[in-house]
Amino acid sequence: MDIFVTLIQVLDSTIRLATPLLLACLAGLYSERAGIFDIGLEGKMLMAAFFSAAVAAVTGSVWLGLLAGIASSLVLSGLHGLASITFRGNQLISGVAINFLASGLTVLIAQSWFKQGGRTPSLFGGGRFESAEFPYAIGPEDAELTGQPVSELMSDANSIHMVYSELLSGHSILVYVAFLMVPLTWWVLFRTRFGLRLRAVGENPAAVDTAGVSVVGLRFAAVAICGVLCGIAGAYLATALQAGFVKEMTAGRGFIALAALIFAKWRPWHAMWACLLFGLLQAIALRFQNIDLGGVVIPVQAMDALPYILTVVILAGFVGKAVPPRAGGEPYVKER
Amino acid sequence: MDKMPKWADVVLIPLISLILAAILSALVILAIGENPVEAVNLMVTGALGSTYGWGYTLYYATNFMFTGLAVAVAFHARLFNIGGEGQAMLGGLGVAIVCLYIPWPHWSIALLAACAASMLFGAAWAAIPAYLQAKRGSHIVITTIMFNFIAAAFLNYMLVNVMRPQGSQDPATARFPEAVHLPTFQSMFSTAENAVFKGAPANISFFVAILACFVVWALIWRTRLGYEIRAYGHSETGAVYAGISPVRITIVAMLISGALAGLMATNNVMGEAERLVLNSTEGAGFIGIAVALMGRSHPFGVFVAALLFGFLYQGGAELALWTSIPRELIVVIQALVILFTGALDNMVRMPLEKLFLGLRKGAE
Amino acid sequence: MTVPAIELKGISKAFGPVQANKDISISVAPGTIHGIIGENGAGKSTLMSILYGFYKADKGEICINGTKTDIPDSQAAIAAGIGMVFQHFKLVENFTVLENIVLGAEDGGLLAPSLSKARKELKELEEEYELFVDPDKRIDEIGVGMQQRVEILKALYRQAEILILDEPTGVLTPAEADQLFRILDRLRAEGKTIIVITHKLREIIENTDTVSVMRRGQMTATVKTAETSPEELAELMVGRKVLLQVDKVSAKPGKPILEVENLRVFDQAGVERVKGIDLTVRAGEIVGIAGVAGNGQSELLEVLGGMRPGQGSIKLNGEPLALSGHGSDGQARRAQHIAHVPEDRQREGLIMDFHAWENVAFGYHRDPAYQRGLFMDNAALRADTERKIEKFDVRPPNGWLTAKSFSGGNQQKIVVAREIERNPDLLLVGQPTRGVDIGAIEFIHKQIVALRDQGKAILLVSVELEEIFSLSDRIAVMFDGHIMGERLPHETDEKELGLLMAGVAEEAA
Amino acid sequence: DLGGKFDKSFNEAAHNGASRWAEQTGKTYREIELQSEAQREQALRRFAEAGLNPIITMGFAMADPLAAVAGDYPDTKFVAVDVNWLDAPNVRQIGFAEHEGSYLVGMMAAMASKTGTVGFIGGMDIPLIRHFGCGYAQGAKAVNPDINIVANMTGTTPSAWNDPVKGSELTKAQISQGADVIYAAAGGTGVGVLQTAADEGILSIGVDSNQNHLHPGKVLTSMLKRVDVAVYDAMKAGEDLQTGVFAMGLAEEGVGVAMDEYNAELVTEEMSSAVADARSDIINGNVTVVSYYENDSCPALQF
Ligand SMILES: Nc1ncnc2c1ncn2[C@@H]1O[C@H](COP(=O)(O)OP(=O)(O)OP(=O)(O)O)[C@@H](O)[C@H]1O
Ligand SMILES: Nc1ncnc2c1ncn2[C@@H]1O[C@H](COP(=O)(O)OP(=O)(O)OP(=O)(O)O)[C@@H](O)[C@H]1O
Ligand SMILES: [Mg+2]
Ligand SMILES: [Mg+2]
Repeated sequence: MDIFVTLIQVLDSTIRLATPLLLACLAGLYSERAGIFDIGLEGKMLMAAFFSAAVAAVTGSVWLGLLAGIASSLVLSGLHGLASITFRGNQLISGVAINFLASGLTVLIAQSWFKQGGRTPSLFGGGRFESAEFPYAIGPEDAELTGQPVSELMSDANSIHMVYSELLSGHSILVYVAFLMVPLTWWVLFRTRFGLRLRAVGENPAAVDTAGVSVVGLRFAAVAICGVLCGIAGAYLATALQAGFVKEMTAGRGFIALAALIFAKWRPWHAMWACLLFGLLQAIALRFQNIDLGGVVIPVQAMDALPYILTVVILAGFVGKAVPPRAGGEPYVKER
Repeated sequence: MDKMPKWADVVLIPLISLILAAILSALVILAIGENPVEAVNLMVTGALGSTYGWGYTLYYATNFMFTGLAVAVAFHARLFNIGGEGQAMLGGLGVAIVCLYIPWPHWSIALLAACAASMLFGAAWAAIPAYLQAKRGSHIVITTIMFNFIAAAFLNYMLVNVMRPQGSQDPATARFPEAVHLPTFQSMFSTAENAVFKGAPANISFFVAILACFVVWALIWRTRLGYEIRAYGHSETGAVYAGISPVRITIVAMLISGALAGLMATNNVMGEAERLVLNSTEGAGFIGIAVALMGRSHPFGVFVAALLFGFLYQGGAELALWTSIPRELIVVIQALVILFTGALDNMVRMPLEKLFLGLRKGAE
Repeated sequence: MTVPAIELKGISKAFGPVQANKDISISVAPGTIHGIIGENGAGKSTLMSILYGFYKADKGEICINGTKTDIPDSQAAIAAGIGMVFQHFKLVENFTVLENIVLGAEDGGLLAPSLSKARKELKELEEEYELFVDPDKRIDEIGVGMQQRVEILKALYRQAEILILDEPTGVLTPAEADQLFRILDRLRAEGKTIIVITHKLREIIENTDTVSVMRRGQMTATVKTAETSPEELAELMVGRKVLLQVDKVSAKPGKPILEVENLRVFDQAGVERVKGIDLTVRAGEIVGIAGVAGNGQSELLEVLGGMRPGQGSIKLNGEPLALSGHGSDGQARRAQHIAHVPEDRQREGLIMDFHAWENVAFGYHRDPAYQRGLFMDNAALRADTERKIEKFDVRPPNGWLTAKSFSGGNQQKIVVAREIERNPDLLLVGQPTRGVDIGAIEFIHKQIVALRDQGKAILLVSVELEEIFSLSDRIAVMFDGHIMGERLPHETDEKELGLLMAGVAEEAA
Repeated sequence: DLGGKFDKSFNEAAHNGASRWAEQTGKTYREIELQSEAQREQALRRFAEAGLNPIITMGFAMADPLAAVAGDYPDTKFVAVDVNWLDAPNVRQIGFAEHEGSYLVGMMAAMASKTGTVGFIGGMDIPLIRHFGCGYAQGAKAVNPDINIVANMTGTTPSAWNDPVKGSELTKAQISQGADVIYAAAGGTGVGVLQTAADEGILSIGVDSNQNHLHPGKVLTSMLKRVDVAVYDAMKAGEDLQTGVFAMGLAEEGVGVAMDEYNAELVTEEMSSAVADARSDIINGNVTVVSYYENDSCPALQF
């Protein structure tokens, strides 16, 4: 039972950790399926995290915050599009630049607005995404009533109820959005005209062009979607998981998402599993530091590196070669 | 027949792009309520106005040259080595081991040994991703990212649990013995009457970096190996036709790349800190990506780009010293420079090309 | 007279400094097949791409059925009833045939209905024109011939009244080519207007009503096909007399150079491509391997050239060659005096972004002659390049151009020069003249024959029966990984070979 | 230190001390946030050459550069906070006895805990932080010998100081392991810890500065490290401050526990009295808190 409880809790934190990865990963998926590589996910998330928190702090409305976050991330997407689609620049450079830009601007603006050293004021009440408690799920209010901490109530509850309350219920709405995005993305990509064209433009833009469809239009659309999803990811970090923005709070998650994307070979469902895997590995590493294996204490650093080591092992062992969309990273140039 | 003269492509375009970046930066500075002219003035005098400033500018530039070259070499084989950071960390470990545990009679020999060790460690750290890419097709971008994290954890372990001197609270190795301290520019160029580069960390490894630039240039454009690396980078099928082994090139290119990244340690660890501290690389590995991309993967381009970033770093430090401008401003300026010179260069090129074509048409 | 279906007036187009089209005007009558010929880089593809809205013209106007129409993009072209089959197909490799056909012509936001509708109409089109393809196969699973059908179907699916084909037969077997032209005939009969770009005069003479000749970006002549001759066209095109037949003395085969025994080749997927063949090539003879593309010829060449492993035994001058592992790569082969003109010059034979002079060393870059101490002797290389460019009359004669800025013909000349000049014991040649203009074809053929006359062994793989006939001293036909039979050129004819290529066994033939 | 000026704890405390001095005296001071190892020495030299005096440095990482620089500027006074092992005549070295302060909050944690499990969350895994954790553990054990202490480090890269998300997850993990009081010594990451603790309805303990006000009624207390005082004093003394090694322990009011209106109703009578007793015991040596530094290991906690 106790192990079961632990398991549930680890899975629960897996979901929380996986959500920002998943959103960013799907964002990258749209962009790269359309042939625009994007290592600027990190920067977009960070920018969105800041603006969502900032606006939420000022207006006290998390929804306005979310919008602001999405908008700010869209601006960066537009920049990326301008550089890599309109001016056929190098997509990697543009991505790198966007990451720098975000990590600099966020703190700079935060400093001149809030004077709290690149931090927004802590959010409270309507400024944050409350966790959505399902009916009959054990949540804080039960804790209020019984006066026991949630954790105790949990361990008393029966397993089904626990899974329901701990795993399914009690996450921010954005978590559910993120996981709903997976089937939605799959459907859009493989069941709609837009999806067909999107995939085509990532494989062979000339084919799309000669079929009488605008390559530029499609790619900008894809980049825009990428912006929106990164925006949600950032807002989730700052206004749902946390109550405010702290500089560099994305802490490399954009790159992990990128890894997950390649890991998943640019496929929606696989992307979800990849992100859950990364989340799980991190959750485990966080949960079990310096394990004692019969006298031999595994140093905390080893546990800290574990997710990354396992990633490499799994990648080498099971995933094998990942072939990106053929036209990926290449600007579409007709005339030289 | 080109669309415009070469000088326009290599000089004019970057110049205009830089000016655009500068203008935007100025606007940003204005926006946060500071005076751009003063700021720029402060940066320029601080970074280039004195031998002291140069001492720091060149010190940073040295780091970026090594990591930039590392990324560039990999790029020629169409490999994206994001792992410069981790490889440089390991290089640092190599240097520390060599310098701490072997009594060296003279710095010159120590430097040679340190170079060897840092290259060895850096290359070793690049070897696994390289092998996995070549044999298992595991995407080098993921593996190198992961290896950065692993390197950080490993170094932390070494410093906190193994190499830290008893009683010191600072997770760093002991100072290296006098004998292995590298000559700084100060000691090299100062004369009795006037001391130059006073206190600046720029040191002899700057020349190692210059040397590395030449070696890489020769390697890539003058040797068989370089020819094969470039050929493979342009077309794998072509390489197979010509009997160039993709596996071999992938691994060799990454080893060279890792070795170059590792070499950085001779500058920041052996030359400056004279001990190994946590996070000694400070993101130079990532700056290296920008430097290589901006330098178009050409050693000379890398050299120039590295100087530019060195200038931004030192100029930024001066700003932080004498004004209340947050240090992040520099990051923003870097971003703008990368953006305009690297990604938006066509925005400048396209109109210029039209212009030059027009001129030529006129001439005919 | 009727209004022309297509009328181009004063079309000009420059790619940067390159003037691809200079003030070109033609008009094509409805319900006719119009041929366009011209050297590589003459501007044919460009002109047609402009008509299809792929490129924008700098000057000039386009009239369709007498009404001035401006065509800024392919969408407009499609709307104006124009369809085009590009020289390099514009298909999405990992999409199915159906998806490729539907792409851009879907109706409604959802795919399912469009696909089922397309599937139905495709059936009808297939019936009507005998253009059979499996709609559910992926493009990279079907041969080039099929891919071309898909391109044509794409155009027809969009109700094209005007059909442009850029070098359609370059990749087809004679049988496929004939069938293509039968289809074109039927289309013409229905009143559709067709423009065909080709390098093959025979096709022009046999199939077109009128023909235009392009040279250096200009339209040098437009004539009624009935009133002209291959020789005249060739002259108009190249600007000098060209011999359409290679004249060569009969071969004097010497000792066997290459002996292949029971060679088997498996591809990455583990599918057996070459199923145990025996073959001998003697000094001083050209052995031509005929066959429909994809019957194992390519794999045969690639094994011999060290590009992929195989099983069995191969002897060169009696010495066995390694077929896998160490000593079986391209470098080893070159060391053993085997030279190789690969089938795909752009993906294999050349590094498109290298300068011509760098490409001249490609594969031989480890040759001591190109080394000075540690380094490559680029000066020597460039000198060498000058010579080859001069001797093989590569145009433009500038070693500093990148390979991709030469036309296919000239790209091919660079490859052939590099390989033949090694003066190898055995020369492997794959599709030496695909997409190359007759001027260049003539030249390249001469070089190959010359090498033979020096007593070297040559193995030629080509899908062009004409080429096989005019070069080979002995012809082997491959089908499904087997050699169906060997023939001497003067003892056989296209019909018999055609049967063998179709897999009909000797007895039956 | 590299942590940044407003980490809501360590460096911010120094900043507050400085600004307090500036306000009271109307004099001005210069400050720099370092962004690079190489700048440590650079900043010292530049300020020294600019004639600033005294020059105050924050964090153990400044020790090494100081050792190199101080000698070159004999008539400049330096202050090194968190450093006590240099022998430089013109350096005032201030070592805080964080373990003593941590000991006290450890006691409070143990007393406040209903579940008999308390947590510790450190930032980057470095000795200093283990030093904190060690004192904390001893305090907790002192109150309840068989108390269960969950200790975690956020990470091994500098981002461990700025990863509130990880902080939250660690907090949740510790809560699920039963912890109902958690002590965060993790810079910016701590913000996440305190936040989540508040959200999950358990108690947290702040560090360095008084962080009680961040979540009134949810933060049990804060382990005060009076960096602000140290800085303030140093600045007040100005040119003529005494150099040498100074230990800022409980006795010197250098460390302590924060009691204010925000945590008033959380702190029971016996807590405050117990803390008071322990405090005096430590000061007059009846109780000694083992420092992690003594032999890089902790009697009460396994890292
Ligand atoms: N996309 C392009 N960008 C730049 N230059 C081009 C482009 N396409 C063609 N050119 C130039 O325009 C000229 C005409 O090219 P085009 O493809 O029309 O020749 P072509 O007649 O089709 O040759 P081929 O018979 O080999 O197909 C070439 O010399 C080439 O240098
Ligand atoms: N994007 C491009 N940039 C520059 N030149 C080009 C481009 N596309 C085509 N060309 C040039 O146009 C000319 C003809 O182009 P095309 O694609 O028809 O090649 P080709 O000569 O027909 O060779 P092949 O028949 O093997 O394709 C060649 O010189 C080719 O290099
Ligand atoms: Mg063409
Ligand atoms: Mg052609």
